[in-house]
Amino acid sequence: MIELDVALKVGTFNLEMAFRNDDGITALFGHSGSGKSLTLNLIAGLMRPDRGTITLDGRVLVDRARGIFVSPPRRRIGVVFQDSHLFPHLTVRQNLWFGRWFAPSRERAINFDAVAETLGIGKLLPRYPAKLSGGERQRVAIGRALLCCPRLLLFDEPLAALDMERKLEILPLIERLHTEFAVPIVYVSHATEEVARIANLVVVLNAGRVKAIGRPGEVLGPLGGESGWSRFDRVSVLTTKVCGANTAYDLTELKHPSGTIWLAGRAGPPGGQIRIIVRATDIVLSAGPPHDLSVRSSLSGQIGSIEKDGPLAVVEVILEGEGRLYAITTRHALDELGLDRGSRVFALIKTSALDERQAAVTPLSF
Amino acid sequence: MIELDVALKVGTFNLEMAFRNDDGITALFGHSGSGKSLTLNLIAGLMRPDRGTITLDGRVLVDRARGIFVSPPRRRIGVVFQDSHLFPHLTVRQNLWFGRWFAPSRERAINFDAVAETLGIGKLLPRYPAKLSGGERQRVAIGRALLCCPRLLLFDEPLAALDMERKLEILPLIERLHTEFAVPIVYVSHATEEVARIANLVVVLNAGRVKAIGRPGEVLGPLGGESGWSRFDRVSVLTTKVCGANTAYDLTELKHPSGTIWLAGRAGPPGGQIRIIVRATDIVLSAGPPHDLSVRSSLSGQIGSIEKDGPLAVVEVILEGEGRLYAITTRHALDELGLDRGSRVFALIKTSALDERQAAVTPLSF
Amino acid sequence: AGKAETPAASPGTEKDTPVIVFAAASTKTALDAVAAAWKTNTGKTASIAYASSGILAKQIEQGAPADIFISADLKWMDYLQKAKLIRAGTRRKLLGNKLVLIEPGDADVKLEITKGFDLAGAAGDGKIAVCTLDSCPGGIYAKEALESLGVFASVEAKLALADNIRNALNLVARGEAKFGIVYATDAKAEPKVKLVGTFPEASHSPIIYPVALVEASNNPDAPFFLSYLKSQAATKIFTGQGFDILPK
Amino acid sequence: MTDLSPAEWTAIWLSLKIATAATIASLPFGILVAYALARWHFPGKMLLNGAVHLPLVMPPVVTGFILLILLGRKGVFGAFLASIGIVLSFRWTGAAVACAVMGFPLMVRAMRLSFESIDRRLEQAAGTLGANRASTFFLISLPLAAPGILAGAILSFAKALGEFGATITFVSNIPGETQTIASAIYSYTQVPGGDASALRLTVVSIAISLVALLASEIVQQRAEKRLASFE
Amino acid sequence: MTDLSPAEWTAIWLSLKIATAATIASLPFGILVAYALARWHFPGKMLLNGAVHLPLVMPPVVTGFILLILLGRKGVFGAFLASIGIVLSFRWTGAAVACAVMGFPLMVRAMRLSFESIDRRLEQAAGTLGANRASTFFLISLPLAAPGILAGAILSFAKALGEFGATITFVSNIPGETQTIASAIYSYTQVPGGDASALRLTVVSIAISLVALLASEIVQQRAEKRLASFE
Ligand SMILES: Nc1ncnc2c1ncn2[C@@H]1O[C@H](COP(=O)(O)OP(=O)(O)OP(=O)(O)O)[C@@H](O)[C@H]1O
Ligand SMILES: Nc1ncnc2c1ncn2[C@@H]1O[C@H](COP(=O)(O)OP(=O)(O)OP(=O)(O)O)[C@@H](O)[C@H]1O
Ligand SMILES: [Mg+2]
Ligand SMILES: [Mg+2]
Repeated sequence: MIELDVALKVGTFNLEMAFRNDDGITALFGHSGSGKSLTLNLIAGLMRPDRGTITLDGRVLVDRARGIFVSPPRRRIGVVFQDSHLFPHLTVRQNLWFGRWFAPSRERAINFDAVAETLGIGKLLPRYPAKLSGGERQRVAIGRALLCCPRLLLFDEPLAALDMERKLEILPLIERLHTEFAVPIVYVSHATEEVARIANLVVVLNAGRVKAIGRPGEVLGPLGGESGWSRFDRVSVLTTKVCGANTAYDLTELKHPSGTIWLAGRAGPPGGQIRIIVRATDIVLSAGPPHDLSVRSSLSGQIGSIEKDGPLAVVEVILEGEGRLYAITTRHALDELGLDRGSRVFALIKTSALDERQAAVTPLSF
Repeated sequence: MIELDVALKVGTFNLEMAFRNDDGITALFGHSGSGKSLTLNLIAGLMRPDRGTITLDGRVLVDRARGIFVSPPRRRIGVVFQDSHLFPHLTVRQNLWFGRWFAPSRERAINFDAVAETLGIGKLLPRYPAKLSGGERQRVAIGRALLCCPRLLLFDEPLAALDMERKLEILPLIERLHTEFAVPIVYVSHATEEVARIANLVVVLNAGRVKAIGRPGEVLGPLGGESGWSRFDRVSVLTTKVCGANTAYDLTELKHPSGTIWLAGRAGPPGGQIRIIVRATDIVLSAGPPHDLSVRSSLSGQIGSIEKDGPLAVVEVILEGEGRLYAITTRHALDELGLDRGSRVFALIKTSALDERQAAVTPLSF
Repeated sequence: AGKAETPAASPGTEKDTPVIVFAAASTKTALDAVAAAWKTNTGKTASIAYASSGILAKQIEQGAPADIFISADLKWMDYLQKAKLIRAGTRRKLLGNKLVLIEPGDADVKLEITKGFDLAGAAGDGKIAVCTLDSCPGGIYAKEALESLGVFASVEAKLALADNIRNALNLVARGEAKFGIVYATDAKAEPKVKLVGTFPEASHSPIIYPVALVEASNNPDAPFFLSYLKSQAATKIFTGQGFDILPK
Repeated sequence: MTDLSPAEWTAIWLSLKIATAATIASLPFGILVAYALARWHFPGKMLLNGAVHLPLVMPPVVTGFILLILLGRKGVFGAFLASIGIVLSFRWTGAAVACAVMGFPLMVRAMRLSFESIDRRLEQAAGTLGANRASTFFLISLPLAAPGILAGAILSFAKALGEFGATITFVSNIPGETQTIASAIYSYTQVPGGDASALRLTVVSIAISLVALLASEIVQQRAEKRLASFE
Repeated sequence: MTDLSPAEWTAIWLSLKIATAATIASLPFGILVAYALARWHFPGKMLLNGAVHLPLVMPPVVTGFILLILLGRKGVFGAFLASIGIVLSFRWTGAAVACAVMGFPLMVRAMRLSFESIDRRLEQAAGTLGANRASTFFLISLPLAAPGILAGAILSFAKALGEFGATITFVSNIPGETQTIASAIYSYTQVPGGDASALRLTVVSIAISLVALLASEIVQQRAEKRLASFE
């Protein structure tokens, strides 16, 4: 459980932040210069808020009114900084071991080799940070934060310098931290997909203020209309149940009250819940059930609202049963298909456009 | 014109690079640790190759055999480093002016205010770098490199710490540098879409070797099969002609011999060439012409090759007339639709999935 | 290695505890030779610490483990005697010296040192090197001499003050200064200077190096070394260096 | 402090003049040598490094004596300097030279440390922006080494205030010309009862150096604030 | 060099012992004070800073004299120290104290510069990884300040080799006990004809310091290679 409500003024910049997440991963999302890193600094104890409180798992870390301020080492909060901040005089191995050394031995739950393996830094262990590439440094920094087995993890754009492939390998590791060891996480990112995949709370910052807060599906879908966000940032989050598989074609069948979604590969045992992220620009709307198409998955629903945006329109599809999807199409298509508020539609979703590795097996409170 | 053919050994890492680009933007693409930054260091003159030559616009910068090595300041090559390397004792304004001061005044073609405006750093001018956010620092670094009006620009993942929206604002600026001032550019990135948008030559690095080289369409489409690349990295590049517009719906009609593509907004005058980037996962295949769908654009062609990859398959569509598209679907869909090599298919492309800002008005040799 | 650990300050009851002599730096050449002779004669060691008389006196005041003090002037001996830090009974004049005017070896100025002699004129725009006028003994004697000869006012502006006689000598030897006023012993030892003349003994208070046993000394060899300083051998060494041996 | 004699005031004034001149005059050499030691590789680098440290290792008297031999009126270089009108011996300029030499190792070490701690990549970045070696040095390296340059200057200045061994040996002790506070203090310590006067002058020279120190700390703290991301 | 007298060998050996002891003994204090000045804010910081610089500003004789008064057998602290068995005056240990004091400002300045140039964010990162202040200091700050600590130690060592003003005043110039190379050289320079011997000893002390310098440069270059991204 992390809860904070703080205010800070640096230079001419005013930060006012408040959120509370009882369990899970909080995503801090916002433009460059919106105050994300400052927020992490406050949580880590590297800066003192001008007023306010920060509480972690019931322990008050900061309370300006009561004059409480727990020092960083006693907070045991692991941080992956925006620039890696590796210790230049220590080898990669020593950097990784640095935090571990100070962790009480019964809390050293995370396996060194497993982390080194996943991050692909096994070969770098005897090297010094100055001789690493940018992405290698960042991976070592992630490893260092993980291995100190912290009570809370702060990630400041840890994956920015990494290719998609690496990202998709590292994200599950970060998530496992949460699911296996119940380590809460605050994660800063610019990439909506990254955020939607792992977070159970999204806090959108704008110029130092909380602009939106809620579950990924609630916050990231309606996001696009605001100035400064691209339509490619809009995603919907759907919670589905594994109900079967097509072994011949290696597909998993996910059930949603409004239809079926096919996911590539095998994703968890039947009955398990799976959370799926669908980009608004990936959805094709159809007035009737699809045929002759390579699209395998379709969900039926009713158009809720239509929000026009130049040549395009954001269509909210209220799915049968529960949940909603946001789809973006041209206004032209809407008119041609005669779609309007209240119309029945099918939302077609390409299996290949769904990243099965981004589909989280979710024990979360969705 | 940039041409290089060099070899370098640092530690246990061997780099062997050779490419030549007569005109335009070269994208260096590769995993973390593949040698991209080292290559830029060689071009900038910050490292000396063990052997080989580097030539820029006919001027030999390095020739180990002949003992030629032009020092960095005499190369006039602007670099945006992976970490920003701003001068901490200078204000943002002074940092920006630093390079400009040394540029011969008749070469000071790039406008200060325009750059500051586009990069959104106008307000930061009197500040010192230590007091900037990560993304702000990176934008200042980009500005600094641009404003020194170099003869060649090297970008090492300049947009990694920026949100998509900012990226899409900065990319055109980078491109304008090339088109307006004929500054060649070498651009390092992890993001295929970024690369495909601006480059006319893509060099894919793997463990210090050139693994693929060619135009974006040729290189990035076939990429997915290789280990380590995600299917989301696959894109196709299509060259089309503006042939009309639908003013009522604010759409541009792009003609390709195999069909019509609708792009959101207005993109250049009729007759102009437009380059379009289509992600392989964004294409829906249809056995017949589409109907009842929100998809407005369809291109017809014949299936060239099918490359199976687990539950999915990469389908090469040889378009009527010229060009090819890569589409990814499930094997299941292919079998159900009875699609095989030689089958006629329609490739459906959602207008909203095409980023009109990534569509380059291209005077390039495509 | 162990030698350096010798407990010089511990009670000097053991036979081979060296006698510690605190001596004015200008006596080094002569005293080193005397100590060496004593060692050959008796097999005993005299350990001699050279520094300026003032520093040595203050160190004795602070409990330095010295057995014998040889001062370059009477003042510092008086200072210690007043503080009852030396055995007054053992005090005596050890050596005498003369004050001389010198010039660089390649110069050839003839001057007779008499009342009102034209030292200033002879110096021209050159300097006259002397020891610091009110702190260094040599300087004090020089000032007295120049004053009693009535030329001090005319040469004061031309004086270059060194922190010790040796430095003044150096300035002349290197040709930096046109003249120098130093002890006869120094002039004799430095081949690169030439004697111009000796100051009349009456022109300054007598130059005397007094010696005494330090009150706190309990080294049984100390009195022997003190008396050895008067021995024939020692006298020969001292006179060889140009010192005067003073009666009592 | 009002009971300082005119001669003492002269010594104080002279000390200030000499210390300031010594510091300012040795600054460019100190910076050059420090930078060379920090960044360049050249044959004889160790020798230069050793030579710079000499005045620290040798007793001041020896240093003064060597200066006398080299720069004295009849010295190897001194004769040449005299022929072009530069006379150092028995002049305050000579005292400044002695102080500069004695302070040089301290100055160079501090500056060198600062040059060494500069991130080379910043200098490289300046190079790619078109700054040649000289410009990079003056616009990037020098300002970034400011803490060390300031520290070096202060050390040299303080040393100059306290120096008398080499000075008195080289240029002697001429009131009004080369008699500094330090040599005046030394003289006082050599006469019985001179302690009080010595103490008085010592306090004066401490006060001067404290003022210099304070000024340098303020300058430095201001520069630091800019470079700090938060305090 | 084979014609050095046994007394001179003793002086050399003693100088080495004293310089080494002075450097090693002052190291922890130097590090502590340097770190405090570089990183902490506390009342009296300027005073401490001034006090550290005193031995530089005051003529060595005065420093030595103050030491004599404070730490001498009859001195304020000296009497106390003597009562617990620590006698400094006129012992080699006292000479080491004098050298340590004289080298202290140089040592502290160099170290302070290095501590100041450490990126604070690295210390903060160590904090977030669970290292408390002490661990952060020993594992991060201290190793990163190594260049300055080395430079400080070398300066102190070199100074100790050359120091005689304070030493001779505090512990006198007793052969075999407190006569170092520097004070032996001083003795030789006080009499005509001593130049050759003085020169010989000067060469010895220069040689010693060059060896120390060389060693320190090698150590430093090795450390630097690790930290450099490319040479
Ligand atoms: N020490 C400081 N003094 C003054 N302003 C500061 C300071 N540190 C940060 N700022 C400003 O506060 C704002 C928020 O900074 P912060 O680093 O939190 O941004 P961010 O959201 O992390 O951005 P980015 O994505 O670019 O890293 C920025 O506009 C920045 O310029
Ligand atoms: N100075 C060096 N000594 C030894 N190895 C080095 C050195 N610099 C880089 N390397 C290694 O060379 C390889 C290529 O480095 P480079 O910085 O070019 O990678 P990159 O392609 O830019 O990767 P990234 O995307 O992570 O920045 C890496 O494996 C790195 O560890
Ligand atoms: Mg940030
Ligand atoms: Mg790189």
